[in-house]
Order: sequence, then structure tokens, then C-alpha cells
Amino acid sequence: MDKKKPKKIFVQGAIAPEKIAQSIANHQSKTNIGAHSIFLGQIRADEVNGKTVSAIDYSAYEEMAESVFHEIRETAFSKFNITCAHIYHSLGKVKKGELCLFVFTSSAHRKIAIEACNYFVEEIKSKVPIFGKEIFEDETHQWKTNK
Amino acid sequence: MDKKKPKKIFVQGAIAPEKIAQSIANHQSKTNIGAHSIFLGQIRADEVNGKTVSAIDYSAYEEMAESVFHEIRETAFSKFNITCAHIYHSLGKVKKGELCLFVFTSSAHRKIAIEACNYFVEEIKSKVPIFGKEIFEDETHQWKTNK
Amino acid sequence: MKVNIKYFGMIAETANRSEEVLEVAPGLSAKELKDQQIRKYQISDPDAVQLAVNQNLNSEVELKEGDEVAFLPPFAGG
Amino acid sequence: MKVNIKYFGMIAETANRSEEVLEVAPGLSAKELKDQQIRKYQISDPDAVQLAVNQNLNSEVELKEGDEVAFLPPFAGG
Repeated sequence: MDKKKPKKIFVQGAIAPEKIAQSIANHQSKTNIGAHSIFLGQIRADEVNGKTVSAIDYSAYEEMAESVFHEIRETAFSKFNITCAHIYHSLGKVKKGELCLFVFTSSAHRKIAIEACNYFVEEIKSKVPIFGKEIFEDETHQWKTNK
Repeated sequence: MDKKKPKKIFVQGAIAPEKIAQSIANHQSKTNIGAHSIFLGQIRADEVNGKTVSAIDYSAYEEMAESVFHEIRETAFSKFNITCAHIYHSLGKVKKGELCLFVFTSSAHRKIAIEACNYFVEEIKSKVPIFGKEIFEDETHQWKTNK
Repeated sequence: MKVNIKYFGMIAETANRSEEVLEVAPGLSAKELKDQQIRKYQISDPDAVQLAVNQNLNSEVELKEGDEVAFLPPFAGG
Repeated sequence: MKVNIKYFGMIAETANRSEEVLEVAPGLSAKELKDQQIRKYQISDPDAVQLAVNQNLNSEVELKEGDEVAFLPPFAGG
């Protein structure tokens, strides 16, 4: 079962658009699926006091993150009638315009896929110990905090 | 402006996963974007009275559909602070497991992108004159109705 | 006067045509045209049929020469 | 007794280390360890620092030999 398999959440560096296409294509044999919901986080070139963010360098308390993520996944599968869920988050440097988070949920029906996707995004942002160093173009940095 | 450009919604046949990857990649230069929300509709091999759906053959009142879609788009841009929105729907035959709808919204912040994506999906399902013939494996058919 | 009629999906299938040009009495309402064609082609579930006159969903209007009237079955996009 | 401490993000930067093994008094609480290390490394905004003991967010426990205590700054995933 897709549900039971332990899953790795972290990938080194940015998430490539081709990886997303590949994930989507992998679901074409699952003909009980009627809807996919995808969320992608992209690095913004935010301006802070006249300096512009050029990248975020992500780090994590990896062992805890994997275990918290596993709990989120178990809860999601018990709350929502989804057929599958795939989540990837970057570690290391991700440049502006690149993708750092990929959440992908599928279900027979659209509302379930969409709700489950939102659930994952909110839970990941609030509960998974991931840390982000916003690197400015002048190589100075500040630490990012989720609102 | 992306907003003002008249956009074609219809594509012949299934939507390829590579098209989705290409759309995502096209946004990597837009560094004011922080979040993308994507919805994909996929053809389910539903069973109806012992027969299995093998494809849906989509048709539309195209001129009206394009104009209704344009209104939905205008309303979405006035309601939600999105940077861009791309929507594609199939015409003609789309086989089970293939994609027939691709909605893609982007914003600086996740909640806006997600809400706008949901808005498009619901509006397209309820207001755009698109018709679907569910073709069974034995070549008989029935007409699909959105619930 | 002439009106251009379009049929879609299940209705086109039942009527066995996707378009026709009809000669109708001046002052005919869209609603009356709908009733007339539904009887003529024995279209089932008339309450589920929506009419678009010149691409606007509206059965309450009086038809004019050259109007485009579309008979629309339930939508099924997505 | 020995406890294994891990520092992350902004805290690791301020403390200038990502791990250390500390010899602490038996019966020390996680909360006391947090206060002690925050003073020692002059970590700013202590209210924003969460402690995970053996990967569970909890500052209320009494520490045991070999516990892994992580000092976590605000989360920033996504």
C-alpha cells in the first residue's frame, strides 16, 4: 500500500518541473482517480530594507521532520479519502523562482483532493522542523519565519 | 498584461503532463510568485451497471464557452490578488487515466493562489457549456452530468 | 423571421442534428421555441435543458430575426 | 549525566555550534536546560525557541541520561 510505505520528504536543492510531470504521469494507470490537487512553493525575490532575496538555504532537524511528516501523512489518510499523496521539500540552497515544496494529492473526487492538499500544506508549514536562511544578493542573510 | 490577453481554453485531446511541467517552468522568471496551486481533472474508469468507462468525448458550445470563461477570468482577477492564471480543457476524446482539465493559479501567497484555483474549478464546472459523452468499453455511451 | 438553432450533447443526439435554421412567427419567445422543439424532438427531461440566446442563458426574451438560440444539456466540464 | 544537544538555524548560528554533549545534574528539566543555554549563548527571542526532547516538542519533562534535546527556532518550511 502506498499509504504504508515510509516516504522520504527531502530532496537536495530545487524541485524540477520535470519531476512534477513525472509524478503526474505515474498516476495515469490509477483509473480510480478523478482529481489531483497540487501545491508548489516558489522562492520569492522579496525586498527587505532595500536588499533583495536571491535564494533560501533550507536546513531541517531531519529525523524529527521525517517522523512528524509521517504522522501528518497517517492523519491525512485517516481524515481524507485520498488514493495517494506525495510530498517533497528542498534542503540546501534554492534560488529565487525555483520550487522548494511540492504537495500532490489525488482522489476520486475534487473536493477531497483539494482539502487534503491544503491540509498537508498547512501542517507542513506549522509542524515540520524546517529552517530557512534568506540569502540576499549581497551575501548577507536573515532567518525566515512562517506566518 | 497577462490579465487582458484573450486566452484559448480548449485543447484537442488529453492534456500532457509535459505541458504542465512547461507551464510551471515558464513561471520561474516571475520572482514575485511564492505559491502555485494546480488542479487536474483525470478521466475515471467508472463502472456503471457492469460497464466500464474507457473515455470521455468532450464537446462544447465553443464561442459561448470562451466568452463565459473570459468573464470568469475577469471576475477572478478582480476578486483575488493573483499574478497569473492558466486554464485548459480538453475537447474530443480523452481516455481513462488521461487529463482533461488543467487549472493553474499563482500568487505571492498560498491562500490566494489556492482560493483562486478552487474558484476557477467550481465556476468552470457550473458555468461553462462543455458536454461529455462517457464511452464504455463496449462502445455504448451515456451523457455525463456535473453534480 | 429566421432564427439559428444549435443543439449540443445529448440534445443533438436526440434531435439527430446539431444546427438548423427555423422560420418562426415574430414575437415568439425563447421559452415558446424551447417547448415547441422539445415536443417536436421528444427531448427527455426538459427541465434540465437550458437555452442560451446569443450566448446568454435566458429563456425569458422575445426572439429577433437572426438570433442564435442554443439548446444546452447539463454541463459536464472537468 | 550526559545529554546530547542539537541547535538549528538561527540558534546554531548564534551559539556557533550545531551539536554538543553536556554533563548536567540528574533531575534537570528541559525548561531549566533551555534557560541555561539561552543565557549562556545570549540567544535572542527565547519565547520563539521550542525544545524537542527525543523528537517530541516538550519542555516540561525531566531529562534522562542520553536524551537528545533540540533547540528549534521558528519553522520556515514551504
